Amino acid sequence: MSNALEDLYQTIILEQAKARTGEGIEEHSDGSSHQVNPTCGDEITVQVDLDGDRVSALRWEGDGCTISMASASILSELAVGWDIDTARDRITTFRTVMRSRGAAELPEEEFEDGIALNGVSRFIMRVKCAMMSWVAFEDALAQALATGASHATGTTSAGVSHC
Amino acid sequence: MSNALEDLYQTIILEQAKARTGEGIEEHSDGSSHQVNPTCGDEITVQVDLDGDRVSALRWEGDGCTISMASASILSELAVGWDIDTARDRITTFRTVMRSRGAAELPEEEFEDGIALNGVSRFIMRVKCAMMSWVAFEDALAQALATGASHATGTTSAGVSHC
Amino acid sequence: MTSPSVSKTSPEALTLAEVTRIREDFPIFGRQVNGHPLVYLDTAATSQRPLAVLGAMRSFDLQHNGSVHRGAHTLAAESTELFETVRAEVAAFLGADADEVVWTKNATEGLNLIASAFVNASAGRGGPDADIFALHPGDEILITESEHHSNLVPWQEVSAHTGATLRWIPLGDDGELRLDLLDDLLTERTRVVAFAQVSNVLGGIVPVSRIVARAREVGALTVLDVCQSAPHLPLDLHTLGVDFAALSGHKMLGPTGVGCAYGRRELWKAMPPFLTGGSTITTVTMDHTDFIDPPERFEAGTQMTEQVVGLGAAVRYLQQVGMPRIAAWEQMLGTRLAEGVTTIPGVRLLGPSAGRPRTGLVSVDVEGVHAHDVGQLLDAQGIAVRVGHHCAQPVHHRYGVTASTRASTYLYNTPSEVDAFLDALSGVRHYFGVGA
Amino acid sequence: MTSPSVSKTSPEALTLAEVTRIREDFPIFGRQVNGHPLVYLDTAATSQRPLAVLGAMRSFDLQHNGSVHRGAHTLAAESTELFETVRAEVAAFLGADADEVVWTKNATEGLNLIASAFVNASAGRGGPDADIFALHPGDEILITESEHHSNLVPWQEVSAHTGATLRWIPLGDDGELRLDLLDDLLTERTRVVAFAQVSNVLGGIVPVSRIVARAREVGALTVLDVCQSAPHLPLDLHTLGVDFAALSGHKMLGPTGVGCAYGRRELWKAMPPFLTGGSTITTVTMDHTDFIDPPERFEAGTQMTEQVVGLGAAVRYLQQVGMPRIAAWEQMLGTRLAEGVTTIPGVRLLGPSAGRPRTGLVSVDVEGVHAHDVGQLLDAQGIAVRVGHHCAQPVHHRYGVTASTRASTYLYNTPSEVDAFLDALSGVRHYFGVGA
Ligand SMILES: Cc1ncc(COP(=O)(O)O)c(C=O)c1O
Ligand SMILES: Cc1ncc(COP(=O)(O)O)c(C=O)c1O
Ligand code: FES
Ligand code: FES
Repeated sequence: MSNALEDLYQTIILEQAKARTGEGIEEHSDGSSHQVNPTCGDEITVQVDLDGDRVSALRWEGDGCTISMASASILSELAVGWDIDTARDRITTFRTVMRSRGAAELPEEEFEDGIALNGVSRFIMRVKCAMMSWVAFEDALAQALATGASHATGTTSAGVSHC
Repeated sequence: MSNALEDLYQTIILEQAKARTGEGIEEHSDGSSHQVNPTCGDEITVQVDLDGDRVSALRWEGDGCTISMASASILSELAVGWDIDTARDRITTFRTVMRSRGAAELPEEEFEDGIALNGVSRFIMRVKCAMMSWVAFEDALAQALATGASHATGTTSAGVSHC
Repeated sequence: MTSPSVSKTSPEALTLAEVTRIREDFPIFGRQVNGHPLVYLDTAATSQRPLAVLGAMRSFDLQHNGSVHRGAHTLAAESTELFETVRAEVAAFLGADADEVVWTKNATEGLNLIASAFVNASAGRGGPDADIFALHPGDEILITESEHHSNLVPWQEVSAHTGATLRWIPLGDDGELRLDLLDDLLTERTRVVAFAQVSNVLGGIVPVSRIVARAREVGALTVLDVCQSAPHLPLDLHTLGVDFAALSGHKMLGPTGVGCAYGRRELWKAMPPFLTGGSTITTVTMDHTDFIDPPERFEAGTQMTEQVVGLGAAVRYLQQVGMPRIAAWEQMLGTRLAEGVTTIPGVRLLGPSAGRPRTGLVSVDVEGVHAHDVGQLLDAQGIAVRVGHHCAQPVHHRYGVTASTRASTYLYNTPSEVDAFLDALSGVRHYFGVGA
Repeated sequence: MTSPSVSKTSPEALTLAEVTRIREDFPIFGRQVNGHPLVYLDTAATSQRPLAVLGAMRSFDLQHNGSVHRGAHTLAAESTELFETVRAEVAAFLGADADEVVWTKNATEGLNLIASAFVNASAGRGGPDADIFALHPGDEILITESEHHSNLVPWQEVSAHTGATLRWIPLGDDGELRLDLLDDLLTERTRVVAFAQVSNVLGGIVPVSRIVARAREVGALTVLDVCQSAPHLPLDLHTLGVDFAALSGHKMLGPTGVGCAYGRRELWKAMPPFLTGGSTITTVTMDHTDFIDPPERFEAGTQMTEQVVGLGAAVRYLQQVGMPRIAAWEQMLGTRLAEGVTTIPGVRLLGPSAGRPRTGLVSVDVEGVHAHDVGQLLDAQGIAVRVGHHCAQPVHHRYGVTASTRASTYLYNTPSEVDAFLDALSGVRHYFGVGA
């Protein structure tokens, strides 16, 4: 088994995929987004609540591969407490690194356990897996800001252009 | 200039293309067919009159390349006097030889000047030129037989499958 | 590893020695993937191509390339001749006539072409000749629950455009179509029946003639998706008696970018044009177009000439090896796969159980491990399988999964490659810390 | 032979030495035709391909071939990466963004794809988003009298399906579009304007921005056929500001079987699906499909992967040589052709007179000799030109002929090849015993 595979499936990833922190959605949320990964058919719904301009809660529900579940779980741990600007900033960084084909890394001070996802960027077919929850988060945030508090649920696809 | 070209453009062909024997259609005919050669857009209309089961007249009008005009002209010279069976037989022979890619030749006793068209079969893109009037003749005959005496004018294309 | 019963091949099957020699025609099999020799078990997605196919395309490009059915110079004539010769060869391979074969870019385009006849005729295009394709509310289109999206979504579109109802033959728990329901589903209201001879997820072989016989009784047109059968089984479309069929060249040793649709001559003739433009016409004025006879009527624009040439070489290669021998070899591999996966704990075979008619294709669900993770682990060992929904979400939904792991073979695969797959599969749940 | 004025090239043009070196990349030019060295003047039908293009396709096949956007194994990942990289390269070549480029099998499919939006939206497909494409009786579609059938017949079909009226900008006696009539023809009723930047018969270069500016004034969508311009002139679609465009790879050093359609991002998003099936979807159940975002929404089934790879190599080749230098070289050849044919008795130049903007393409009518006979005589001397209606019957009809003889150049043609053509053309009427 090659090293690259161990880069992908680090112990933290396997653990987070099992832990599924933040799993379980509710009827109401400030913003909610449903994303589909068209290559595999996996889906996720991410809900956010805001307290002023701060993320006060992030919940999700969905199914997918180890990478997607770990990524959603890690996101849940990170996002609560971020203000809108920080959230946007982190999403951009995450996207840039995931798309970098191994050229960039997530900064540890900002992403903590998330740096275990660094290996994903070298697996082009798995980038969407890691991105799916983050795209849903981005969209849910946008909805929360657009509608104030509502139950809007957008369905868009985590297509190439989104990731 | 290669020999093959002289095989194609024999003196008889050049002369017949100028002579255009049988050119000029009339308002009435027993059978009439309009054919288009889709590769070049050239068109021909062939009219036949029958006297019992014998071709009593063949007229045509159209424009096209040297080969197509020569072929129509030669056909006009040959066809008058043929009975239906002979006509069908000659059409079949003509088609077989034209499609033969140089492997077969028209019998001189049956085709007279027509043997000048033998060279065409080696020029796959010109086979339709030689065939166009013969396909129209075949179709006009069929119409004459189907409708008795009428003015029916069928329009079909001298496509690959017809030639 | 878990040891499947020793595989028996019928006397007509290829021998291992022959397969070993065949493999030399495919240089890609010399490649290493992640430090392991490539084990290619993804032919159902796309096959590899032998040197004969690459060579035919290259020598076409280096010596003959000209525009087909356009102009009269020597290169154009040579290209046209090659192009039409291959049409006849592919037709013969399928048990059809040359003028019944229409070139398409892939099977999906072929199925859309066929479906378009119903949309266009229902909108009044094509005149009275095309009435046979006109659908109305109350009419029914019958497909199956195991169709590839390419033989499903186009029919949803036909239904949306025409008001005809889409119905389908469901799948049973045994991984086979519920043909016991055929007489209830295929009725006087049914105008078209579209189905695959071999499902690209389940691998089972559908009894085509049973469905065709019933369709004939009620006067419904039949459309057969032969994407997963034509490359692997001897096929004779005239004998099967279907009205239409479609396939892709890239699944049968040919290049990407070429496929074909088969139709009965009279049906093509009655069909309104599909894509229009260059080559589809006889006479064009600014406000009117006369369309040419099939097959050209449906071949709009400059065709995939060099890919057609490649497909010709592919078909000649397959015929030289012999389709019955390929089918027998793959049946052996398919049985070995089906039996093998059945013995692995936590692995569920989707589709007919081992022993039922199948090609060399199995899909499995690994309990507790997502198919993409399975595929990743296999890839790390050089084993290329397909993971995902394989463009057939309803089949997966039917069996309660989103995605599966599929191994699919061809004439170039060996029993030891099958064993390498089975071996790696046995280790998956352990790697991800699932199960015993 | 009649001697055309000595051709001048602008300083930026290729040099003969460079062209001589470029020719070495095209082994087919070493071929003899009927005992003469091949003089290939039929690029407007299809271009020849350099070794770099053949090599790129071959090494893809030998090393990487896997299914794009399907599955996750190494070959599939490598193929997907290559495929999407080329999309970005071709987009950059055209002055567009990657997600604005949709792969098609040829330009004809691209133009049909664009036209289909109007048919489908008018039939209510695509919902309110697609309203921008819905046409009604009273609406007008504007094309030109010089269009290739592929940019004419699809619009006749749109008109037949929707009841919108098809109008066209006529050609003048001078071989150019009557743009003086533009304001009368392009009105508030006009919803789409579709036209070619360069006619494949006349060779003149149409002032795109003038038409686009007028279309914008009235809110009409613009569709630009760049088949004969993108291969020969520097092009920037964003700067031109057109809404849609289409081209074929085989006319620009690429393989057959691949082309692309360009569209502004928002327009692709609003467009209902075209061919449907595998790859065009996100979620499919038996009775409903959600379609994926563009460009994939319009790329049904397994794509022409290896041809896309080949087109990428073609575009890189063109960019290394430099489009402005190619354009300048071809302008020189075009002028030499136009001036040359003008001096031959009994030969009439179709299209703009020498000196007006044109690419390296001329079509002529030889008085008293049918174009196919002209072509045959030239072919006997190894000279490959296109004869016939070049899929543009209305243009020929406009100038009172059924067929014409066309010589068209590319970066690999030399002035002496042009002269060989002019020489042979001078002998045609004599051979057929016509004229003095
Ligand atoms: C101006 C123009 N438009 C459209 C086409 C159609 O291209 P294709 O036949 O590759 O689809 C061509 C070439 O034949 C052309 O020259
Ligand atoms: C059964 C079946 N039908 C249709 C298709 C579609 O083929 P393509 O993607 O080549 O158009 C496939 C393969 O993907 C298939 O397996
Ligand atoms: S495979 Fe579906 S999200 Fe990873
Ligand atoms: S070229 Fe038109 S008939 Fe010969």
